Amino acid sequence: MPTLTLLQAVNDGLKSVMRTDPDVLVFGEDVGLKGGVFLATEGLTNEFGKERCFDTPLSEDGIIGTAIGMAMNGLRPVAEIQFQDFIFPAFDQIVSEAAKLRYRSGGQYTAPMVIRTPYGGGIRGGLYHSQSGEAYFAHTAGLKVVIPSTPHDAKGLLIASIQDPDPVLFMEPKALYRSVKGEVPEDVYTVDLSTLRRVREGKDVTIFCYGAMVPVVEKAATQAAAKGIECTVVDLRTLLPLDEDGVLEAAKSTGRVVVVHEAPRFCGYGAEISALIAERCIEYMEAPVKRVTGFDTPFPNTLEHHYLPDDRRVLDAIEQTFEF
Amino acid sequence: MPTLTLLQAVNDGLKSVMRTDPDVLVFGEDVGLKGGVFLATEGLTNEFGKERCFDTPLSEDGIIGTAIGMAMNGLRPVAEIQFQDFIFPAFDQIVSEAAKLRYRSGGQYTAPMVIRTPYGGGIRGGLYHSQSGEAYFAHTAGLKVVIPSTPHDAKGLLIASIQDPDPVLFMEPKALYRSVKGEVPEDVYTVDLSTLRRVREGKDVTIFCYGAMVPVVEKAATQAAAKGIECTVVDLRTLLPLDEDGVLEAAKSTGRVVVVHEAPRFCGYGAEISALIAERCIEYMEAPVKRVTGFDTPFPNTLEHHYLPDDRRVLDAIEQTFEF
Amino acid sequence: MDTTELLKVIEPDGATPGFDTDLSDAELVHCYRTMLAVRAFDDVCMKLQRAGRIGFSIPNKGIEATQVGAASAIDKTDFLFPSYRDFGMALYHRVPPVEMMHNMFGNELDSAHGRQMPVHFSFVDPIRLYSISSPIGTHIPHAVGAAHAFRLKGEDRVCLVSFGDGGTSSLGFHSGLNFAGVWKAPVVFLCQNNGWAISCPSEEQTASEGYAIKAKAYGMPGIVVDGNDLLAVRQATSDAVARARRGEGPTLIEARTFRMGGHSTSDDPTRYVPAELLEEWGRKDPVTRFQRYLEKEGIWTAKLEEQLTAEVSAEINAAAKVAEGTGQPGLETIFSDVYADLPTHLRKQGEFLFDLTARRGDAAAGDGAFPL
Amino acid sequence: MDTTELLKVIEPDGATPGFDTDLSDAELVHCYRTMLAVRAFDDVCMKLQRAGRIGFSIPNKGIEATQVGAASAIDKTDFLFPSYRDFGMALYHRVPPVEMMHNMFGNELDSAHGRQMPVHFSFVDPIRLYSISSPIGTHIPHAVGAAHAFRLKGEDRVCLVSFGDGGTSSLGFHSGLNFAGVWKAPVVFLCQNNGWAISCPSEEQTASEGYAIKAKAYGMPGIVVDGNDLLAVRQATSDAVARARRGEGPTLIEARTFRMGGHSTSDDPTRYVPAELLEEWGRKDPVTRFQRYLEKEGIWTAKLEEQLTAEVSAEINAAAKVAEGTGQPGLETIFSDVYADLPTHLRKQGEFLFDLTARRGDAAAGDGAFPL
Ligand SMILES: Cc1ncc(C[n+]2csc(CCOP(=O)(O)OP(=O)(O)O)c2C)c(N)n1
Ligand SMILES: Cc1ncc(C[n+]2csc(CCOP(=O)(O)OP(=O)(O)O)c2C)c(N)n1
Ligand SMILES: [Mg+2]
Ligand SMILES: [Mg+2]
Repeated sequence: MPTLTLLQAVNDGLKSVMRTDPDVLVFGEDVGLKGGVFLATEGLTNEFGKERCFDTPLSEDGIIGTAIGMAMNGLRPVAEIQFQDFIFPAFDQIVSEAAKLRYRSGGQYTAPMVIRTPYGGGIRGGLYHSQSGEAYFAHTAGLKVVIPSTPHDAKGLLIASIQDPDPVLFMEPKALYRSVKGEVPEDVYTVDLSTLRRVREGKDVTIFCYGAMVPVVEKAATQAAAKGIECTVVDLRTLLPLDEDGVLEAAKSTGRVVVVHEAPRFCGYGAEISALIAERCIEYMEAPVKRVTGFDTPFPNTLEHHYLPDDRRVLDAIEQTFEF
Repeated sequence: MPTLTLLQAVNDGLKSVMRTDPDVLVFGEDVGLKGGVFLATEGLTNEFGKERCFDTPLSEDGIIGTAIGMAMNGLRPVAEIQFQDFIFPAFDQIVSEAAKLRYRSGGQYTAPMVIRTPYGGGIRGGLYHSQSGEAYFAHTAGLKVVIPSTPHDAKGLLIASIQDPDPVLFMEPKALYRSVKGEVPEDVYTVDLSTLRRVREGKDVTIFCYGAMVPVVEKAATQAAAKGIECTVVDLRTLLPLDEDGVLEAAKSTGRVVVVHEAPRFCGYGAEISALIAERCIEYMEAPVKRVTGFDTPFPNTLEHHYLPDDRRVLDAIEQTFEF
Repeated sequence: MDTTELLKVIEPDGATPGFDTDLSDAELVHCYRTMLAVRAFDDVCMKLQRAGRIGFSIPNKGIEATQVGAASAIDKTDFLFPSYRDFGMALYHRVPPVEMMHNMFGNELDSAHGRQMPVHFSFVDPIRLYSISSPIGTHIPHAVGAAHAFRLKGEDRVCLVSFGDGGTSSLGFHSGLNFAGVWKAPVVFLCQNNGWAISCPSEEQTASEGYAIKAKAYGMPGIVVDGNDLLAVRQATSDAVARARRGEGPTLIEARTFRMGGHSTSDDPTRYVPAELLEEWGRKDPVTRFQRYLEKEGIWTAKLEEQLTAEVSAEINAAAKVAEGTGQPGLETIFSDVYADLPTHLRKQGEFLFDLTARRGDAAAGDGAFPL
Repeated sequence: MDTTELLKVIEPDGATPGFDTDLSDAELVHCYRTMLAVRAFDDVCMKLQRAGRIGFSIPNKGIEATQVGAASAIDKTDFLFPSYRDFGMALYHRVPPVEMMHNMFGNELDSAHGRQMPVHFSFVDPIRLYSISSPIGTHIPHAVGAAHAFRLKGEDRVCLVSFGDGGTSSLGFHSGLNFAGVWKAPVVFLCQNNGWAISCPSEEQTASEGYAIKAKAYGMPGIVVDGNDLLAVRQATSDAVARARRGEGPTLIEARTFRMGGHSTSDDPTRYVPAELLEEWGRKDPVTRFQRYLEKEGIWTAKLEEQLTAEVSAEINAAAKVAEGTGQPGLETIFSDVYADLPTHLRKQGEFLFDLTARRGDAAAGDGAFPL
């Protein structure tokens, strides 16, 4: 099995599925000859031609709007939004249209499509090349929201998303594009949506995280272990629909919970995890449910390393939760 | 003091402040001669002329985008979005621009403006004339989010919002426009943003709510009282920045909490209230923190009375929380 | 053909000098009958709304020729993306009025299970008529994507997408037309310029000289046509459809017409529509104009009129009766169709609601077991 | 004036037959010096980026005449809304290069406190140069709103807003130009058609015949000008500014030019830019063209060149040195300017971070007390 970076796994996932399904096509800004600004779509136009991988005018509204039209006519569009920060011009198309089409037409029209987009900090991108907008989308019924954190999951979840009958927002942690490597099967395979990945088992504290925060949490958990605190680490990987039972089970198993994400805290995705616990298994909790998150500010540039949760911040929270 | 409906209070708030501050102007679709589809801006064009209250082309992006430009040049624009459901074409302008302008320019440019918009169900409006999108905006640092539930607050909070140095999303519960009445002072007055309103005091269960859910919760609290359960009812009225200390205090005072809103539950605003409690005062909780909300679906039409939380659903939650 | 001159075929007196239609007499009668049906459907809905039996409707009066003329230019295998003010498009393609009425009542036979407001139709049969959305203009790029898919899949089909003068200010208009131009997508854009976007007149909507000229921004032809002249609208649309089928790309058609009623049943147009304008356009009534044409052609007779009027009125009244007598959607329709499969959290929410209504003794709860 | 013919003033050899400039010799030299400064600023930033001393820059080579020509047509009391590729607009209006360098390094003297990426300037003095945003096109309606505010407040000021060919596909372009047309706002739209939106060539951006023609969709004049001809750009912009001041409304100017470098320091244009095109446009270099003109006018001398080059190079190198030597923003800048006043939850988050960094012994923490 080849060892690939997360970025290569995405590229490989696209190629594998395009080879087997002629209805899959990829488009967005600069995805063609240039291969995307991160090179996630490198080689696609060469291999599959301009009809199956092509550039579009500079309009996210147009990219998503036309993808919906293609999706309802038998194609399987994979639309790229160059940075998640630039998805907002398409917010109406995603939230009002793609997410609600099946419902409002009683299933007569549907939008099986994938929106791929790199998200998150770590590249000194400042306000508009660093954001993590998952909470905006996870509040939207009709949409699925998927975030991988390993090369294996990136390919398997991406293919599952493309084959899914509903619209999927597939957010790629750009900080991990080249920094994580792993074995990735060569063939077409899927990782089921709405399943958790238990990254590490431990009896003391449960940590929920996803995307670029997973390696940060793993590092903190290792440090905690050295101090005698054993953590269960859960990679949520599908944020909507969430495997709620899996979350509750993991929370109950330790009675102590930390939730980690890099997006701002207030009304962030972590709030839902905390709320689920407060609603469905508060009687198991032996400590406050802590959140380690980005601050409730826009994303800064020079000081991004202070803004982003790091292993130290996570470790602090683990210790406080353990000692409570 | 005259007795006004909430709708009249909004209209009166606009007129009062326009009379005293020549920089305040109102625009949006159909706000001029027609007076707005709900008549919130009735009479403004007549009294203040077409330069201070005018219709715009059909583009929410344009309405908010130009409002930002006016706001940074000494005007105090009050932009109307006809239904909150139609705010999404302007999502980019609100989230990327209005909310982040002060930050990204180090305070050199600011956008003191108000976006007024009717929200919520209860008028048989189906998917696109019923939504409650507060969670999308409350996750956005730099923005303020205000929702009144009484005529007095509607006028006072609206004027405070217009005078505020930062952009404010002012969501008006359309279900209450004509159904609630109350005394409203004639002059210009303000109700401070980021303050709660304690609607009712009780030692047993604390209920957090806002907007159109306030009268529903009040009704349920009255029924609960008849059954011997005394509720504290808190109208949050400013969702962002929230008076967190006030929330925690009210939660601690009873140790039992129910959160109510009509928006979908998953990643809804209620999750943040639950999360705050789970993080900051879980040790005071004697019962799970329950949420009574809309379902995680688009908003239906014929069956909206089943979708919307009513006093019965709230009462159920109060009883379960009390009896836990 | 690319003109800012108004395309017109039928003279006020019904004459069509130098024009020969490709429609058979039966087809011409179907067009006329459809316009009468629109008017009847409109009237019935207005009355139902005034009586509080449905919640809402959208008047179509004055626009019938645009709707029917344009719809007549596309085939059943094509794809229609109408606006909410397009009763005639569905009726022309023989969507049974009762299906439309099910939507007006939001009952259990409504194809959208009563989830949408009235006039938000969705059909796949007898023609693909796209699920109507309230947000203005969002369907325009959908039509472009669908048309592009036809091309990529080698299917000989086109899309006709209709929107209002106000719709041209929307984001979907800009991105849709721009993408269509670049892709040379087989799509026809029909801008129904009916003078108003609710209360906003055209001169406050845009400073451009009409709407057809906006085509220039996207490298496609823009055509202006008399929207109250069924044959002219049909001609312009047929030409554009033919162009699209030939692979030559999209066309923007502006049909100039006038909304003779309020924006909707919630609107009071006397607040903003000048009475003179209403009078002026009243004299240009599209149904009368086409009737005069049919008369000149020897097709129209008083007897035909009587027969058609009786037919459509009976059909539509019957449709309303059936729809009104049909039950409400089941509670499970709140939760179905959010996704293809029901996720756990929605199953739980559904079970909760079934339980609650059962405890309340609410009839709508069914037999107490959540069926999804 | 409304033309799709290319406005040109300076011939390749520097001649300007039949044209008389209103600029004094000193002003002409200032224009030339600004172009040299842009080039020097560009070069220094490229080197700093390659050396890993700044994170990012945007090459301006090839576009200097458009930037400077347009900027020269507005007054200090007006309001500039540039794109990220507009170094020349700031430099022309005498923004000190060191202020720009503070932004390139994101240091504590950066007007945005190091919150933005490099090239996202914001100034209020010596000219209002609007805070640059990364999302494309969003600033266009801001400029329109600002211009409308000038009119409503009776101020004799105009806005100049600049964006790329790709920017014309954005939502802000559509809504901004449409509102400006209806309001007759005193604003000038400058589309810098430099051939590319990152790797997307113009023919895949839109099917329209160039960009100026898009003005027709909004009822305003559209002008095409040779973007490598400083005097032509200045002329077109001056005319448009004069029109705006007279209350006659907005103008769209398309300046045809060419991006002679990559999109940014992260881009490798050899993947997609044909070498022939680069060569062709290299021969049309805007700085050389203006230099020939100045020479013909008897203003340019080799000595002047030497002096100006030395001046700008010294100034910009010194600026870089000062900026690099300036400290990082304080931790409190993460939390300030989110709102006018610091809300409680942000105060708590700030205190948390100060406490954390203090415990870590991180120098950036200051004296340990959160100062806001
Ligand atoms: C994005 C959006 N904004 C506002 C509305 C409210 N609204 C409904 S119809 C309408 C006017 C539409 O005018 P036009 O496009 O001319 O169509 P017409 O009703 O005249 O057929 C408006 C503003 C909406 N539905 N969607
Ligand atoms: C809304 C949005 N989408 C995508 C991007 C990424 N992006 C940055 S610059 C650019 C191309 C802009 O091209 P153009 O407008 O021609 O300006 P130029 O860079 O050529 O000056 C793109 C796609 C963005 N910044 N904003
Ligand atoms: Mg209209
Ligand atoms: Mg460009």
